[in-house]
Amino acid sequence: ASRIARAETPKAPPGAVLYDVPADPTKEQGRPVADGSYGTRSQFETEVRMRYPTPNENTSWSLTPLDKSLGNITPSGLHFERHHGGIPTIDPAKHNLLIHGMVDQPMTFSMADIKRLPSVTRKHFIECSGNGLTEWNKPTMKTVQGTHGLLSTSEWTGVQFATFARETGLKVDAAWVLAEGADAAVMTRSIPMEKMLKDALIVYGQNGEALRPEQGYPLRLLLPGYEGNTHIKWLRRLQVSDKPFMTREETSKYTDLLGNGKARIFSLDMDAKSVITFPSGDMKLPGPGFYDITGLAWTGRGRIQSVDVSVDSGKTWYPARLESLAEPMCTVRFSFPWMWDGKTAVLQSRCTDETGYVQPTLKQLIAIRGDNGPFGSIYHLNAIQSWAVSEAGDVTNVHA
Amino acid sequence: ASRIARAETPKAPPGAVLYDVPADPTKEQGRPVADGSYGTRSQFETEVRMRYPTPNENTSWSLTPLDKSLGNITPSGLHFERHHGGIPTIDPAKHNLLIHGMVDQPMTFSMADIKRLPSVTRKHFIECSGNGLTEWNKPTMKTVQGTHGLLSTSEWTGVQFATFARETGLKVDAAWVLAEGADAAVMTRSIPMEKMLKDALIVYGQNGEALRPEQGYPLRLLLPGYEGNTHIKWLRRLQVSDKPFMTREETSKYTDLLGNGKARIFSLDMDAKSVITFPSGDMKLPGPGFYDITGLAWTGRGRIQSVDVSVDSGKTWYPARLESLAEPMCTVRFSFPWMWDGKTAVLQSRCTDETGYVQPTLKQLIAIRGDNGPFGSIYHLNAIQSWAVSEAGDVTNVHA
Amino acid sequence: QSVIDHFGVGQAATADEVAKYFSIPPSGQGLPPGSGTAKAGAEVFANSCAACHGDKMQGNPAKGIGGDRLLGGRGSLASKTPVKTVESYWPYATTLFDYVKRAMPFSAPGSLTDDEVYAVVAYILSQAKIIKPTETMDAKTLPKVAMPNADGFIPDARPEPQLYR
Amino acid sequence: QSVIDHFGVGQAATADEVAKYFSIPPSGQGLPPGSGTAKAGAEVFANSCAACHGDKMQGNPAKGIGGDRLLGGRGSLASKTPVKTVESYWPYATTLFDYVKRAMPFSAPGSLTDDEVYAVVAYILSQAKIIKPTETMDAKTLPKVAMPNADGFIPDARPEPQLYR
Ligand code: HEC
Ligand code: HEC
Ligand SMILES: [Ca+2]
Ligand SMILES: [Ca+2]
Ligand SMILES: [Ca+2]
Ligand SMILES: [Ca+2]
Ligand SMILES: [Ca+2]
Ligand SMILES: [Ca+2]
Ligand SMILES: [Co+2]
Ligand SMILES: [Co+2]
Repeated sequence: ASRIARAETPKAPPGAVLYDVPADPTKEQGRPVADGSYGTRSQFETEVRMRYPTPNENTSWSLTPLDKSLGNITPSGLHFERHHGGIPTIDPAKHNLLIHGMVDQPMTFSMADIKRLPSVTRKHFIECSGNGLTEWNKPTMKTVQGTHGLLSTSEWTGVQFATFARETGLKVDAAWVLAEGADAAVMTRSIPMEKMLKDALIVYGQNGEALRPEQGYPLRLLLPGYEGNTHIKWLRRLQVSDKPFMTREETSKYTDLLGNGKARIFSLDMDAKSVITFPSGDMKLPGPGFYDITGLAWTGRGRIQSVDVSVDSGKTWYPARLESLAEPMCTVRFSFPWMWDGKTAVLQSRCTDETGYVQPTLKQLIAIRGDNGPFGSIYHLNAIQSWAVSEAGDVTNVHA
Repeated sequence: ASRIARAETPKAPPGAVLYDVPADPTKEQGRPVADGSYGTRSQFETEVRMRYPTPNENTSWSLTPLDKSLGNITPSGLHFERHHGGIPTIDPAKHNLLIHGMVDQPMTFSMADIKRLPSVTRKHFIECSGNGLTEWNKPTMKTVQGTHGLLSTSEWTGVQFATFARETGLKVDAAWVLAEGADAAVMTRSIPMEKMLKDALIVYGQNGEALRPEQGYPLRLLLPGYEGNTHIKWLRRLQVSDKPFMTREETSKYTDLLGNGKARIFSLDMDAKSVITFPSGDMKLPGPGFYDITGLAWTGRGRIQSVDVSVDSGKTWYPARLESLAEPMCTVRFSFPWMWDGKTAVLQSRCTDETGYVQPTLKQLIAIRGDNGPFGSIYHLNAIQSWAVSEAGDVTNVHA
Repeated sequence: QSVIDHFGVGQAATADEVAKYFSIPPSGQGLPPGSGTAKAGAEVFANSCAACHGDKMQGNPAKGIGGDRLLGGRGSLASKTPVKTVESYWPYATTLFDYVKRAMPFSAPGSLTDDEVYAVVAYILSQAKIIKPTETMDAKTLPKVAMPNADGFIPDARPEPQLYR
Repeated sequence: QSVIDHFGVGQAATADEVAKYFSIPPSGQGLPPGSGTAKAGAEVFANSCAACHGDKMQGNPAKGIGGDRLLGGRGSLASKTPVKTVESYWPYATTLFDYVKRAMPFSAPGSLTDDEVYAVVAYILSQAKIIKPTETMDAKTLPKVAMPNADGFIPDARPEPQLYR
């Protein structure tokens, strides 16, 4: 066998294609315009989703690289994932949505049928209610991707549930809707009818094109502001009922066991939360000087009203700038101009939503829910995040 | 040589990866969650950019598949392209922005420098002023991708030019800025200082991640509402001046030769325009019944105020629904519920922007600019588009 | 039916179509015919479940497996390290039937017969000392099983009033 | 300089750095030293341009080429089929120098010496009968060349008042 050493072939990062880099790009022609193309990102961009090392890769999650995030929308290729039975490959020509139970007329809708109905497009975040579950006891993950990466924002396109409800009719006692996915977990969650009629969407579009396979292609439920697990992916069935079904995911999982041994059930809304994405854990500031602190704020209960930033571990707070008009159940980017003097600092952000709810400290959360996280209280950790900056400029995840 | 016939290996569409399709995805595990991934679109989604068949592929353009567009944002992989010297591959670590000319202090900014400055994120369309140039004389392209596909919308992130101007200072006579790209065309355009200080952005982000190579990676100029050619890609230099430079692109090209032999120069703003994307050319309606007519409206002069739809070739107009709050210099999706009776119809949309400007008919445009398109009047065709529907449901591009 | 047919898309679903699906609420509505006992369930469990959940249902955190622990944990819920299992935490036995039938065995979901599901459910509940080893589980008996933590769930008290400005 | 250093990022650019770049306005400011004549330019054109623009500058629409026509079209601008070329349409000769120096030859942009650019510009202008075959083009003479369509451009009259509601 040949023993000749071979130079390692350079590999393009995921989502990129490798091209030669000319010494002077003004002195030679670039790549031609291709016919029939779907573009890729630059070979110099490397951020990727990070899988949380659960034992089983088919029931696992991956986190969005929020440290590299720009603006508000998450690139579809970097949207966080949580699957309980892997990502199914579904032919949309064979996929239907069945609506039955307490309706006047049970009906089946093909994807073509669904696309003929009036659609709406809305920008919403989805956050897994387990986002940050590693952080109850002590700072655990190094980066904001690890601590907050189960959060992504997209422009979603689809049909309001109310439109379907008008087509099928609803019996007077209809109070809950079970949504079921077509994956190996045949995922099911019960959703209050009030929510379904208020703003639930049956979506087939994400950021201007079809849903990505990891987000439920060809169809998913979108429940603005509800915990991610309820946004049933690969949606195939809606069963209208008078009572919830008490599925495994809404009893064994996604309930919040308090210190007193009782567990909150149907804790569906995601509370107001914010996090500084720059500077954040594992970064290094090159030296004293100006830094534009920036991050994201969001709430499941409406619009973000305001965000404050502290650089002294919460002793003093100053208002941050909001980058855009806050949209309902959507992230908004904030920023705060900071002239770093080179001394140690602790950076924090704290948001208030339009209901007047203020993002709590971890201490406040534990005082209410008990000290049993992450064994009892796993979900809904929306506490203020602290990043310590050392004199050397190293940024680390701390509880402060 | 072997003559055994081999089944053709199925190929994934661009941007997708091929996976086996299980008979029943609920009966077997899907794909595992990968570590280090950047997702791809579904293998069942096939829309791509279409290159316009210019003789030279390095100075050419490709069009966005608007017929398949959902919502407002264009997926980055489907953003239209117009290159005059191909797509250069640029290492951001070696890329700088030089600002000089009539400034107090000429300065160079590395990409790292630029990313330290306060950034803003705004959603804007970019439209090539040649969008629709084939349509002056007779309906030419079959689809809305062909007639209107030099239009895309993204969330852009970057630094306001005003921020740089504060860093370098501006001489009192500074009135124009030349922007130069680092591609083989070393593309240059002169931009009025008024525009630069009002809302020009030096952007490095697109839809939540780095600019795509085809959109100017690592840096481009973004001039909300200005014709696409001015949004210099691969931006490397800004030269402040008291007068415009009269570059080839702003004299030989991108001027509007009127019927009288005089040409409008620095015709920079894109006028209000709208188009129905569904139903649109080359589609077939399966039969009489309900159709949700939908399309996009945009204006370079502020916000879209309203959109009207006609199904009888402009004899009667009814207001369309606007899908979202119209943002400045941004597309907005509109829709109109239509119960097709199965007879021939001509579908049109017409928008009005907040300045009171009403999208004209082609006749109105020709009455003003002359009958020399596309040889003289090439650019800025913002006329009302007509789609004829036959009794068989076939939709075609017509002048009506 | 002008309301239903307003947009004129979609098809009326037949009873046969609807019958292909299931989701079992605490009332047991929709539980299929059939039955099973812990004895039969022990065999199902050994063949189809033990590899991932452990022969004593103690769970298996091995790489590539990651099957949950199913037994134990009673009395631990108010502690700092609560152990949440079918035995200690699950409020309804119907959920166990529904979940095993839809999603287990993880490697071949939906492959068990209804009798096998009834049986393995009976086996788990009997090992958990929630039912007697001799009880038969079927559409009538399963909804009546009293789970230890049936009263352990309370409505969501959020947004917590303390956290308003 | 507290304004400039407010954010403290970016470096002062040196004159050398700035000198690497050019863009030539109608005033001719920034035109480099050097010169050229149509005679020398004829050779440059034959060697570096004719393949794409045609030996008579008539253009070459062939696949893979697509070089523009550079000559002719005078008097056509007010017709229904105007022909826009350097000769008939371009308002400034400085633009020709700037563009050829930055972007031509298309296959090797920026590869000509300044003398060669002056020369080929002189050749094109002389073939277009805009300058005499004997004239030398340099930083002084080029900005003075009177282009036939110099007065052909008018400010943008949009938004056209007729089009308001
Ligand atoms: C190949 C591995 C594997 C096999 C075989 C398997 N399981 Fe599981 N089981 C899992 C995994 C992994 C999970 C967690 C799934 C998730 O994350 O959603 C699970 C979850 C469960 C749960 C839910 C536990 C909880 O507390 O929420 C029950 C109950 C269960 N399995 C029962 C069974 C039964 C009964 C069988 C056999 C009929 C079986 N399993 C076979 C791997 C397996
Ligand atoms: C390999 C082909 C090729 C060669 C060689 C070439 N050109 Fe070109 N030329 C082109 C193409 C293609 C364009 C259009 C570029 C665009 O679309 O931006 C062009 C455009 C031009 C234009 C602008 C025409 C207009 O009306 O806007 C001029 C002037 C020009 N070339 C001059 C030259 C000269 C002088 C040379 C030689 C020194 C040269 N070209 C060599 C292909 C070529
Ligand atoms: Ca990046
Ligand atoms: Ca704890
Ligand atoms: Ca598609
Ligand atoms: Ca004409
Ligand atoms: Ca019908
Ligand atoms: Ca400095
Ligand atoms: Co919850
Ligand atoms: Co123009």
